[in-house]
Amino acid sequence: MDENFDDSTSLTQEVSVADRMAAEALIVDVDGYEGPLDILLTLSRTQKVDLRKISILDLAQQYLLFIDQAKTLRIELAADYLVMAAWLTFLKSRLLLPLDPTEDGPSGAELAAHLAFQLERLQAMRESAAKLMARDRLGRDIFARGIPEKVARVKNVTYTASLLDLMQAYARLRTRDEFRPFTMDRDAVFTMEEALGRMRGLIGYALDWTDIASYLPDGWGADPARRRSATASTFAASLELAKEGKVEIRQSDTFAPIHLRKRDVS
Amino acid sequence: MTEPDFPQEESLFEAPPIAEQERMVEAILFASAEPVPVRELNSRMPHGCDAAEALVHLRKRYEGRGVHVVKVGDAWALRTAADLSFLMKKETIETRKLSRAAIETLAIIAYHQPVSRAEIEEIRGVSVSRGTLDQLLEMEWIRFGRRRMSPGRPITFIVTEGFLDHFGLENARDLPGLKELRSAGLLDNRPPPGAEALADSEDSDDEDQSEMFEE
Amino acid sequence: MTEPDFPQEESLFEAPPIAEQERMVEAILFASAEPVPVRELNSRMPHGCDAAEALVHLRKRYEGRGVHVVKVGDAWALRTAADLSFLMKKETIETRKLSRAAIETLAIIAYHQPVSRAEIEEIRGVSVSRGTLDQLLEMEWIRFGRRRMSPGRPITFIVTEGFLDHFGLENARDLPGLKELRSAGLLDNRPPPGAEALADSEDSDDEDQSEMFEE
Repeated sequence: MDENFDDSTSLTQEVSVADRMAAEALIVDVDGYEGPLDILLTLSRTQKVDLRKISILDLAQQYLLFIDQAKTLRIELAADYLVMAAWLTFLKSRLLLPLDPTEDGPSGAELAAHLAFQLERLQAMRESAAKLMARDRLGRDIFARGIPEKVARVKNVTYTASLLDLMQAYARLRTRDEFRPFTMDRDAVFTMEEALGRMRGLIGYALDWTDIASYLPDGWGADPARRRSATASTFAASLELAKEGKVEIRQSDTFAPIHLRKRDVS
Repeated sequence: MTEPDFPQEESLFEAPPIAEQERMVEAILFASAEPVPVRELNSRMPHGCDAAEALVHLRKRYEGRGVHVVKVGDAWALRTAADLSFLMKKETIETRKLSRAAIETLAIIAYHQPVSRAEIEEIRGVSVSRGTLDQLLEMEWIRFGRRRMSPGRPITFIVTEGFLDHFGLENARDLPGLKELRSAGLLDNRPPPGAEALADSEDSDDEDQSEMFEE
Repeated sequence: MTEPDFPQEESLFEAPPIAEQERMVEAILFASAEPVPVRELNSRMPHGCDAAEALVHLRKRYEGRGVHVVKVGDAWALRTAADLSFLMKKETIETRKLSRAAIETLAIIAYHQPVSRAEIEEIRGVSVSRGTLDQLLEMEWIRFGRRRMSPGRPITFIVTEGFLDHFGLENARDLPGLKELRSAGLLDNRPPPGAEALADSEDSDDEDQSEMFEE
């Protein structure tokens, strides 16, 4: 970095013809450059020295000149090119002015050294990228198997069960009957709907008074529970039919048989 | 990337040595997406090469190896040795819990063996699918037992040694009885009334396990 | 077709002889276009096999042949010898032309990995377009690495095994000129003077490229 600084002291403000021509050539396709660092790297090549020995002050000068020329030619430059120009102007002043110990921040030499490092690093990355791309590459220089064989994926499923699972399953089976959901036991129930249905079919023939007991369905007379249910529903059905005006009901005495007959519809 | 830029008619250049030709055939067969006919090998290799001869050498070199040089119609290809085809499988082992239907069926067979399919269905209250029994047979946890001497002579199922091994049982009689299941808290209810009736339905001539549940 | 389903502890079955293991590795590598990790070789081969040892033998066997056994990261593959590329015009795959930005970004990631987007931009001096990184990600040459433990926890980029495979590298340490770049200090993360904050952004616990090559 001392070299940079020494070089800069001997720099004249005049730029050589060759430099100028190089800079002009750059302007032609400024779009082809990838940012200020790229341009700086290209400009640095005109110094024809090792990047480590480059004069940053010269380079800054070249860059500023390049920006000026671009402006004269009314080439629109992206903001970062102008930011770099401003920064290089600052750097230039730092490099040229004697060191002011009261001033804060890094010295001009430090800043210049870092810029040199950045350029060298970018250059190194570009060379490495080129070396990488020049390697023997798969699909171009070296080749993989042309007929790869499919690897069949075989899924082996093993089933497991523990003794506890087995016992629980068995216990579940053997106790299932006890957990039958609650339902009405309807074996001995003759519903009113059933009785009504039965009687509607029969009352057409009840021209004379008939005991409603004779309307009990077959097989419901023997078992007391069944008889009870059938009697109740038949009685309820008779009342319903009387309400509808289809039959007449009479009972001669308490607990006497209940008779019904068809009511003539006049 | 260098090109074999000697033209066909030029015989100034000698054909590469046969070992080199063998390498070439090897690389072409390896990288080609399909079997390669000899004439294509020759057209791709430098002038003066004899692919057919190189193939003879290459074929010999791969004898007994994991890969063979094989003829497919008029063309040549490299193929995995047939005895190593088992390597072309990637095995994954997945452990799954036995389905509820299977574990119940298995439990019934274990506790009631020998037991017919109809009996299993009667105990489970639902039909037993063929797949469930097949699965248990395939796992070698159950096998066919003797035929019943009853009408229709139904086949029965019994559990296997493999079953006993898996569940750490000496024999099926070691299975905990209903009483033990109850005292273990697996059965909190009084024995269902049908339990004894079912035991009675077992054939008397068969050595069955109904007595296990006698309390 | 038998499966090596005997468990690890069982030593009843001896591993096949090493020559046989070599055949197996050969068959598996031949069958695959992708590099096969050693652990997969071992899992597909019978119990007791040592794929790593078999690979040493196999690699030697293929020295100087038309096809080579190459190492790609932790995996192995068979690839044609580079000097025979002239025979392979038919197999050549037209790779998408990469932009200069993409090529440089790729190189920066390879040589500086793990590297954040801000660091790539710092090195190139321009912003990295989303499309450039997307393209490299899509080609599976780069992938996301760990997040930096620095403020903002930026995501980092690293190169993939596919990258190594494509460029014929055993591992990222084999990148051309890496040692020279390192000793020249060009891979150091050197913050701009007066920007201490950036220096802190470097992880201390990250295994990064610069540490990987400490010898």
